[in-house]
Amino acid sequence: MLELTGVSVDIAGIRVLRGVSLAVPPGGRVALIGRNGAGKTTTLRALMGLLPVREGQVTIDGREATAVPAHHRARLGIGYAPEERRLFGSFSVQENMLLPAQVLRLPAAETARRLEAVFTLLPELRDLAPRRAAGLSGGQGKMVALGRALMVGTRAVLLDEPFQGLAPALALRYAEALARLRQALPDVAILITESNPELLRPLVQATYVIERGEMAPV
Amino acid sequence: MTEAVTRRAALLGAGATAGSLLLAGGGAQAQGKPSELRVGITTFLSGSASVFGVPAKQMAELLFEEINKAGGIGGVPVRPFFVDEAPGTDHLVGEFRRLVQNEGVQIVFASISSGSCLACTPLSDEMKKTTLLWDCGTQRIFEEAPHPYAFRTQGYGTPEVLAPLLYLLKHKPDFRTLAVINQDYAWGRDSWELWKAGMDAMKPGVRVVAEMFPRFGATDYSTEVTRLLAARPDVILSTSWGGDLVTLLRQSAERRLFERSTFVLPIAEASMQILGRTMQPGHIIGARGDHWNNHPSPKDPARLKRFVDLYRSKYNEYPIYPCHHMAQAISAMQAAYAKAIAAKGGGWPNDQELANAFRGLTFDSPTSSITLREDGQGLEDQIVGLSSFNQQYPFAVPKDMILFPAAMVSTPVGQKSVDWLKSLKPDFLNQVPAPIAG
Amino acid sequence: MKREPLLAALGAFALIACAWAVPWLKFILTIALAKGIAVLGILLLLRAGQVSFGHSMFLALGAYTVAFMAPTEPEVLLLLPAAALVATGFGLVIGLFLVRYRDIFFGMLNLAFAMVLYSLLEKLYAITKGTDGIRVAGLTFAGTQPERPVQEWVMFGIALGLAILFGLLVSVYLASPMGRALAGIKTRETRLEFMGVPARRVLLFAYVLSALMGGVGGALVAMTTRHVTPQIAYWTASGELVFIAILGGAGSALGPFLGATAFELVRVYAAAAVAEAWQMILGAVLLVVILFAPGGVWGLLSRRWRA
Amino acid sequence: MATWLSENSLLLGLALLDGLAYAALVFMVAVGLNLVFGVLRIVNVAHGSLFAIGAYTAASIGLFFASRGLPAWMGYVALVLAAVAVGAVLGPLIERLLLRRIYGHEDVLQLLVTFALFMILEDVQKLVWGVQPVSQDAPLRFLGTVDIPFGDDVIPFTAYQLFVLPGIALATLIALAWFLRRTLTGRVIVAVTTDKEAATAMGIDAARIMLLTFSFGAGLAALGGALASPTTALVPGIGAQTIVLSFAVVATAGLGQIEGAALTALMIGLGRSIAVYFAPEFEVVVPYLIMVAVLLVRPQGLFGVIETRRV
Repeated sequence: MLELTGVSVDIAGIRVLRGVSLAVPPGGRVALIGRNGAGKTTTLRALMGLLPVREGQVTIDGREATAVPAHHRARLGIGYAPEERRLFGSFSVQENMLLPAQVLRLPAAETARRLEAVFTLLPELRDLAPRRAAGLSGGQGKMVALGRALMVGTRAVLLDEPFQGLAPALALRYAEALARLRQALPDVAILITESNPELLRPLVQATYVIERGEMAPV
Repeated sequence: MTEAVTRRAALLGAGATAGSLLLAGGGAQAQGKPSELRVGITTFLSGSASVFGVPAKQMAELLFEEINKAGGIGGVPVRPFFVDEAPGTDHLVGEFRRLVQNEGVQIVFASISSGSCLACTPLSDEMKKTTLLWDCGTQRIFEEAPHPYAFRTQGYGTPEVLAPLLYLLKHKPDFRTLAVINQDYAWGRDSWELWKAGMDAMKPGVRVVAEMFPRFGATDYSTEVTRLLAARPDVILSTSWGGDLVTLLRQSAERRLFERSTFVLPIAEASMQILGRTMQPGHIIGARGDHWNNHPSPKDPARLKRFVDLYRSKYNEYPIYPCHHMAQAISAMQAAYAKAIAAKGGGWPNDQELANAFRGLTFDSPTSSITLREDGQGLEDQIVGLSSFNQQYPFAVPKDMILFPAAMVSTPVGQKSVDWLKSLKPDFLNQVPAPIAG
Repeated sequence: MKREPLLAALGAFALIACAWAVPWLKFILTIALAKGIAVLGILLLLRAGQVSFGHSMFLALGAYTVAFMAPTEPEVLLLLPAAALVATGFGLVIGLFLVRYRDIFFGMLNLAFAMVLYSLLEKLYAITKGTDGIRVAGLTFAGTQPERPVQEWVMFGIALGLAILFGLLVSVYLASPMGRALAGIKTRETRLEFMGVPARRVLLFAYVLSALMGGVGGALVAMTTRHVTPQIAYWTASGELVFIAILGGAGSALGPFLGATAFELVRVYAAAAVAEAWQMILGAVLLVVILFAPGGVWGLLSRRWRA
Repeated sequence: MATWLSENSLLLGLALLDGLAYAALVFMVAVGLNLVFGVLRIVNVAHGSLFAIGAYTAASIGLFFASRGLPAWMGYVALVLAAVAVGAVLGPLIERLLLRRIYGHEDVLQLLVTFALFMILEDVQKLVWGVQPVSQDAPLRFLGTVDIPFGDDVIPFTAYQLFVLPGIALATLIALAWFLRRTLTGRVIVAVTTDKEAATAMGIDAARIMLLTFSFGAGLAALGGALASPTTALVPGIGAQTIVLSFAVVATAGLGQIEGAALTALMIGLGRSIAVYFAPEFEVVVPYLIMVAVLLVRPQGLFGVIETRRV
């Protein structure tokens, strides 16, 4: 489904990823483990097309996608929940979730179906729907960000450190949501990053480790 | 000389442009007739004062072209070097040095802005380079210190303010209240100080209902106009010019301020073409001199017409007063070189001899003739009148004009303008000549 | 960069040679050195990722200090420290307020203060003589009042000496822990705070130092041009200082002087070549530098060495 | 204080009317700058040049219409045409050729690119329109004046300044607020303003939105200039003065805040006109004093949101 082959990325003239390769099969659950600053976020951003790839290539659904503009990723069914929740603060939760569907100009019926599916999966979002995104707590925000990513991510979602900064109880709820996701939408591939490998072990089928911008043995 | 050139070139190893600029001044110090007469001219080429600077530059180019066609000055072709005053004084004094030390100019025409003149005149003293103050009006120049190499080839603030004041006192002797709205810089402040000194001396007891000094280059006067409308002064004085004056007068016309108060506008002439019919008739207008297009009795009518046509044929506009001031400086330069060359029996004058030729010089202007006093100040007559419209011009020109002889309205040599104005008595008005027909 | 001192020495020698060979350039170069000193301050703040878009206010403070004091105290050796002191004082007061702000707010607040100063210099006609400005006359150098050519050399020499002094000072400062903490403000200020480095104090120190150098630069400009107008505080003047910083390159303490010299020369030659469109030429030069040589003149030079 | 107020209440009333008109002009210029900053994160120094070019273009078109003997109301068409022309031609040109190359670069480089552009446009403007003051008054004349009672006197105000300027500013404010809240394009702009990368991940073509917003902002600057053109004489250098004022408004308002820009413009407009009546020496300082005072109390600006600082 998603594949990086020998990808190198520079930020401000400094090489931060060196020949990174990883693959997420369709419907697969894959973890990317690494310390702070190892290059996890950069890898996801490269996958999303948010950073220019200097060397190597990005493949999506078997097609070369290195040069495909970032905003086309959504059209290809890839959702992204960045590390900090990064919601649109002046919008309500529901507006946050609907925006990608509106941008993609999905038919109303399809939008409603997806929204309902997300609400089923993450029931607490139904109650939060009318609230302003700026007023949410950190944990609520992460849930909304996940929901928003799922509105787009019919093929895959990239979750950047979703457990970072979550209180243990919330982290548990988030993990449960991910488990439900696995059953409800078995076709959606998930790539998830984390600094603590233990947390993700029960949730994923494959694990990659990144250190100082390079892939390391697991 | 050649050695020096190689040394410089080798040292700098600069590119072709830089090289030529650096070396350009080489021949300036040579004795005898130079291959060209280089004239440095500082003027506004950008910023809001370029409304004066650019027409003056255009006029200079036309006149130099004519002079060169006729064989130059003393057989030497004239070449101007223009410098922009707008970037500020630190830049300008550097440019003055460059003009003298590098371009090797033999004479400098300095400045529209009084600030620029105040900065350049001391340089002319130091570098012993004849400098013609071709347009700036501050009375401070020759009243605060002598400047042996500086000459002003036109009038200055005192006559330019006193003449309209006298005209007002004649035309509307019973006014009781006055408001002033001037640009906030030296000319705006100085001209008000001069006016107030003269007015209080000759007509004590006038109440000043508003003193406003909006920012130089202000783009909106609606608040000030409202205040003037509310204050209803008998007379509104404004020595503003350029875009500021145009904006002020347009907003005043639109809101019928002209119907409530009599305007006195000593520098109106340059804005009349732009205002066209927006200018209202019956207000007092001046020209910083006597150079009106409808001058009733120019010394040589054919010359004035030639002058106006020269500019109009190229730019489709009437020349405004900075064009005249530029022409006066050029005319003075021609006359002084002729005088100096004659004095030297055909030889080319050095800096000192050139400066000597200017003292006491009389030269022709397009409308009249001007004499430089012993302190370097030029005596230029002033014509003030009431705005009016006639068949000939699509813009306001004066009627009921009074020609004030320069000597009458200029501060005597050795006195300070403000002190002199304070010493005037109401009977000074008796000296004002009768209006001229036309 | 071991070659920096060597290049500085070469540069100083080249300037002296230039000033000797082409007398009128001496004036331009003195101004360039003065502005270079002020731009050193911009450089410090740029290290912290902050753009002061109102730095000309410190030049103006220095210049006006000279203009106001010269009639009673014409001694250059006293005027210079006085100007530095005034600018430093204002820098400290304004800085205490400004270091709480970052990025655009920092830049715009600097601009606001500079514009307040500019407006006051222009408005308070009775004190400042408004836009006409004040003439600085009759300066003495260690009690003597030399002839104009000598005086020009003395000013040039003072400017060059101070430029070297401040250049060294800034080099040393940037290499110190305090100076390196500046870069921390730019990239990861929160981490700086975690490490127990008070970011505001680091920035304040840099700001006050930059104000001091601005004041000295302004005083030198005033003593060289000998006429001070409010224009020196206008926002376009501040823009020029930032322009010079980038033109020279922010990579070295030499950058500001390379930039200032290049800037003044381009301006003079552009004005001589096309008096009406010199702004356009300067603008075009600036665009070319940013788009094709973002490291400035210094970047070009140091890249040549590495190659 | 109370006696002062009662003595001067009539004058204060006049100051209010003047201040409103001035505030309207200030708002029109600043709001475009604010919008552009919100989306592009670039402080566009050349915004003032766009204001000036809009004003000159409006005057040129207006004078052309007048010379063809077209009716006076066509002067208003000239204003709109000028804004649309500048927005549609110069906006995309500048964004595509210059700004696009420097997105993501250091702030200072972005600032300087627009500064360079400002320097170039200042001279271009001069080459195209010359240096003599340019003015058109058809829009002003068309509506005439309205007499406002003042004690037992009346003060004539132009209907243009009394109604048209504040009216257009208010309409712009409402239309912009509606556009940004209720239309998809508007909401997409808000999304890009808030977080460009997150918006891109949602499928938003940020590059297109930036082009659109910049052109729109350029159009607003030009409209501001066009609206000012009937009341003022256009001379070289008006852009430089406009831009510093707009900067003050934007920083005071809070970045990207439309309502903040309106409120700030109002404070500046009223503050300035009151100063003209009662303390003319401080007229020019007023906007900056307001800015410093506001930022002292609210460091993020009136309506600004504190941005989370990334570690």
